[in-house]
Amino acid sequence: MNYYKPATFDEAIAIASGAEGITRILAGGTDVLVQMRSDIVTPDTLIDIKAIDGVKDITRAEDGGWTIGVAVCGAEISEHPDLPREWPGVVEAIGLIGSTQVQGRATPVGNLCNASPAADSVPALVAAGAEVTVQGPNGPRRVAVEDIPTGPGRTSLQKGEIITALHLPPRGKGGGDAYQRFIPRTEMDIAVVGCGVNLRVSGQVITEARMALGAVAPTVERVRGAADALVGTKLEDSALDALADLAQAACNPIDDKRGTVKFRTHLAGVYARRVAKIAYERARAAQ
Amino acid sequence: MKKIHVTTKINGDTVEFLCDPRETLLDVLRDRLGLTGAKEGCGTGDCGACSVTVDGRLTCSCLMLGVEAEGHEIGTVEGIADGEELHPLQKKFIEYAALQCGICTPGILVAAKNLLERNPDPTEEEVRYWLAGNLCRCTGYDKIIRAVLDTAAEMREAS
Amino acid sequence: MALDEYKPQKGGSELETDHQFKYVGTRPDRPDGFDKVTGRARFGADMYAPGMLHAAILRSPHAHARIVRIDTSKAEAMEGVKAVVTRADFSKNVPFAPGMAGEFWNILENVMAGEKVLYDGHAVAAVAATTPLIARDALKAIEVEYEILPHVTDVDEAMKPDAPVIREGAADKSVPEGMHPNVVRYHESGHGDVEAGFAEADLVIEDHFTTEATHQGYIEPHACLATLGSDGKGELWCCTQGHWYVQKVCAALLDLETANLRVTASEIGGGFGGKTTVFIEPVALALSRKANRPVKLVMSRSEVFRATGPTASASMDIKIGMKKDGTITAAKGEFRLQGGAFPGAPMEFTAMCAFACYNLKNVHQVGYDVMTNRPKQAAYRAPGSPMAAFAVESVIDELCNRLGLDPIEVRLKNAAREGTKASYGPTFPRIGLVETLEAAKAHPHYSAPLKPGQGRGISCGFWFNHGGETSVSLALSEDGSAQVMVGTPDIGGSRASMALMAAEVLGIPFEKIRVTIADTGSLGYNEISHGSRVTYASGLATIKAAQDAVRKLRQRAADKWGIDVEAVDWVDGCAVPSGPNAGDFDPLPLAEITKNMGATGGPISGHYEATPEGAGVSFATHIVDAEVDRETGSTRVVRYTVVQDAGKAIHPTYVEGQFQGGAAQGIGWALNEEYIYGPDGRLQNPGFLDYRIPVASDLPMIDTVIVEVPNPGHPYGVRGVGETSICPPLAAIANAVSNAAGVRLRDLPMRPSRILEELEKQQGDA
Amino acid sequence: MPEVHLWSGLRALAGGREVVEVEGRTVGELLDALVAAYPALKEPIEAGVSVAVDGRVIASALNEPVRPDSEIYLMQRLRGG
Repeated sequence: MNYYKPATFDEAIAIASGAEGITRILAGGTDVLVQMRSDIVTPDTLIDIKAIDGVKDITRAEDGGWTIGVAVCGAEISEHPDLPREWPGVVEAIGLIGSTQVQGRATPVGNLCNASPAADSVPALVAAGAEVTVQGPNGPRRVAVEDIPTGPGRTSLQKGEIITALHLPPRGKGGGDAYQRFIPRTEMDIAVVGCGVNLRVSGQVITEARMALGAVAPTVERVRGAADALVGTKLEDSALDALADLAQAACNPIDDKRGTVKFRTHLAGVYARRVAKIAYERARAAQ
Repeated sequence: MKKIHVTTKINGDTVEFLCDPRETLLDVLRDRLGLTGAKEGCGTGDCGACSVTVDGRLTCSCLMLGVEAEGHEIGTVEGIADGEELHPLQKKFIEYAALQCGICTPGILVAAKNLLERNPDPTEEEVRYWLAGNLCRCTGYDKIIRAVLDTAAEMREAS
Repeated sequence: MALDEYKPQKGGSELETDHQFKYVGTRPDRPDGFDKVTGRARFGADMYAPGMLHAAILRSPHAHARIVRIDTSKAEAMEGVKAVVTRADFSKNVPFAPGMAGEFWNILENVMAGEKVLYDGHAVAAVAATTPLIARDALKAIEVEYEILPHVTDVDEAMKPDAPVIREGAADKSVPEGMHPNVVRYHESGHGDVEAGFAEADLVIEDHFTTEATHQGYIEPHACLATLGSDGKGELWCCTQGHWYVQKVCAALLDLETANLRVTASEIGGGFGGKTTVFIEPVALALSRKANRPVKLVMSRSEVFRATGPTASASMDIKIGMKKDGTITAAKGEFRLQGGAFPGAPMEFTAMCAFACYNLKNVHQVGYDVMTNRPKQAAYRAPGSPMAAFAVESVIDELCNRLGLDPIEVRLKNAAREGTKASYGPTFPRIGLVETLEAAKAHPHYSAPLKPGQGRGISCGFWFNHGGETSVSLALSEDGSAQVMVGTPDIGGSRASMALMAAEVLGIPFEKIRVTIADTGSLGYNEISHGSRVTYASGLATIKAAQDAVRKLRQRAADKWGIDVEAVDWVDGCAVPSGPNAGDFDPLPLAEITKNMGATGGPISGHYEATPEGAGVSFATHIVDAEVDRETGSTRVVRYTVVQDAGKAIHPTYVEGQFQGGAAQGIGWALNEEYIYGPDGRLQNPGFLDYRIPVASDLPMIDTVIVEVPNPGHPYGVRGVGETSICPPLAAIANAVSNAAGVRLRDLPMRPSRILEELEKQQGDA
Repeated sequence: MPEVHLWSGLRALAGGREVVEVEGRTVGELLDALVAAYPALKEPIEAGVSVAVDGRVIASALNEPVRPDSEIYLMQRLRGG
């Protein structure tokens, strides 16, 4: 294994473009090192991007949104003075990844690139409408978070491409988001089902809605009908019923050691209701 | 495989070592530097027995490569006591019998100390969630949580 | 209750009935506390030797396969590789025998596969190399050709006629004719006429229960450092519950003279029964002999799960009859346990413990030890008892519910007492079950109101406890301090109890006593730290060794005073004349005698070697409140109280710790822990991520009540405390969850999906 | 003569008897006498038995005394955790 610690993204891209065999980007390393230790993946090329300028920064974007550096760890996001207030669901979701120790290392972009369908931060980021900047030999492009994972452990990133920043849209007035997951214990588990909901309200009426589910399909699943079910409602029981039905219909899970198809599908409905209620209360409070 | 030279600070002392890039910080601490206080319970970040601080932030040393330590400050259980004077947490852990076999104790002490530095007055729930990544199989956590809460109270009184 | 109510039992040790304890029962800091909070305590993997090699083991990816060919030549040719071993490098003189009689052969077969691999993770070869990374790379260069065989991992499936046979001829003579060859041992016991008893009952409940295999989950993986020469002499450092046992087994498996292998027990990072046998130690020794270098071998966590000794899993049928007044008229149980690909599942203890809490006229229990393609089970805290309690106490709870009876009153009504003929045969001496039930009934927890969605469960539990071969030496220093050498590794603070008992006898402060865990070259044989025997047996031996030293101290005083030794008493650390007739001498403190001991007859030590046989059985009653989320099936234990008879708590804080630890492990077993095998027979969750032991945020504080009904077989009344604490939790939690959910949970773990399924069934029925 | 109670699994090896009378003043003598009377018991006894004498479980000490009126039960040898 060759270890590189480039000073710029251009340098990192050049190394990744020219590398043979398996290449991994090292930021928090909480997935890469586990895979190495368990003999699942031993990269031929490991590119540590933490020496690149700006990767540890959280900055307010011109549009009022946020740009989060790719080496910013979960704990740094949770401790930020403004971000948790504006995007509580996203920050909670990131904060649920692993233990306190893992929070000191793990990054949301790493969580995204690991491409686990159960990644905690991803449903919340998808619901929030987050994007990433992907930079490669052909220059940078902005990509919606939901378009990065293509299957368990697989992403749409091409050879030589690296994610260089994570972008959250401006929160704006009347917006609220939430994320919850189901796990058997209270901590340290992989989500059996995760659910992120992001709403905007005007008065009591929902005007915008996005929902995404984790661990119910090969990739985190954006439930596109959520807006139809919720916009124009005051989150009455009928709206919650419709949302829960949509969530369950969106499920295409597998039976595995962490949960059965039936159990995951059932939970998707339960969590759609629970999380939507929290997001709704937050949105109403944010007017 | 060519080894890489790394300079870092451990418990306040500058340390240099050579390591294979595949070696974790835990491997380096234990096998190259003789700091065996951090334990490997799982190697996958699930048990917390290898907990250290990196620039003051709590981390599993099994989830970090040795080469990543370059230029950073590492804190281990060996650096918790002040010379011959035990840290209040260490004293309380003995007093409360907050350990039985003691294998998880170094990691839990590093984690608990880091908590109290950030939050001198944690609730029981905050302590339990902060330490959720530190598995203990012997105690059922009861005496550990009590020891941490009582240390916090005592340190608040003292300051 | 005062100690003097209890008279010595026939043939037992005498209780020191008029003893006013000065040190025993206090809570000093443990002697090894400083080492353990500073990181300087040395555990299994913390030892290094000059010229040391690192080893790694190649393991089978198949559940059951014939080894057609192993080619190690490519690995041997790699730079840095110094030795490769396979089964050919171990003894050919360990005989096979059916049942438990072939235990050494079974261990050898488990340590390194012979003709077949018998489970996912079974060792097939091992490498020693100059670095851990080279050793791991070398494993990938070993070629093994397997002929895959059909496998079975479920206990009930393994008993079916068409189940694949794990090993022909493994059954001993206890097994009735016509059973599948995978049934290797059989147990049957009981008394009375159960069918007549059932006929007398107002309500009979018969039900089926299962528990999955769990792992002890000690945080320290097995680790050792071995040095062995072709001269047959060796040194071994390892984390173990019993280093004399390791010495004996390794010597047999490698054709060594036992005394030529010195074994030192490291500090041990948890065992709970899982470190009562050997897995990697003979492999490291074989590699060391071949490479002629010290070899360090440390298991990874996934190796610990795949290839050490989890518990047996169980399939159980229970039938109990009860009268309207709560009297149990008859009880019957059938217990089928799989313990992996070897005989040894503790089904006889499951059977014997099942109904041990109750005074039954009619009782019958049957056990089957069944082999499957899983790792060889090892002891786990009261092996066999927790699953029995789960099944039996669930049925009793259901009987109480349906008859509208209070669960503690029913248990009190039927409780075993002194003079009860135990369900497993003999008559109970003085026991403390009733006292734990009374204390539970009186505890505020039992009468505290429950919130909506919560349920309360109670359960009793029983374990035998054990004595075993024990040697202790105690040496006095010139300054009046004392060293105690015991041979039972300190897993949970036992040095503190030993020092307290020695202090009590010698009459010197706790701080003047240093307790060392002696290596096999420094002390006589000691059985493993198991069976909750350490505070009982090593404690008894420590007391006796200290008394031996005191006798010698009294002799020196007698010599000095020119009187008979019988006229010298030992009071509060001083020799004193036993009465006015003995003479008028000032008390002679211990340190005054030891100061000149070299000139008054030589060094003063005390010794004791014996197999103390007075271990007292113990009982516990647990109270649990649990809360169930009916939408998700998620359970939370919200309140927990342990009441247990300790006999006598030497260091009460560590007794509480044993109670709490057993309860916490029981919570894991009941709710989330399980071995999950896929259809391919491979273990799917060999890590702490998916083998879910309780984390700090999962648990409430765990209240403890120490009941003290002294054991007449120990001078201070000690019963073992380590194991009984895991017997009631499975049932107590299952009862709490069942009462909260309104459905009976019969299968462990009670994972959320399972609870949800039961709730759905209930809704379907309604 | 002391009466020795066998667990049911052993009875087939002792001619179907549940209780066997054998001569012996210690646990060891009893076990020897049992094997002499019923050679099929040799294997399970060697594999490890405990002997409950008047309610006390004797795991291994063959020199434990036994009285003619003692209550004797054979039990499988204890293995703890």
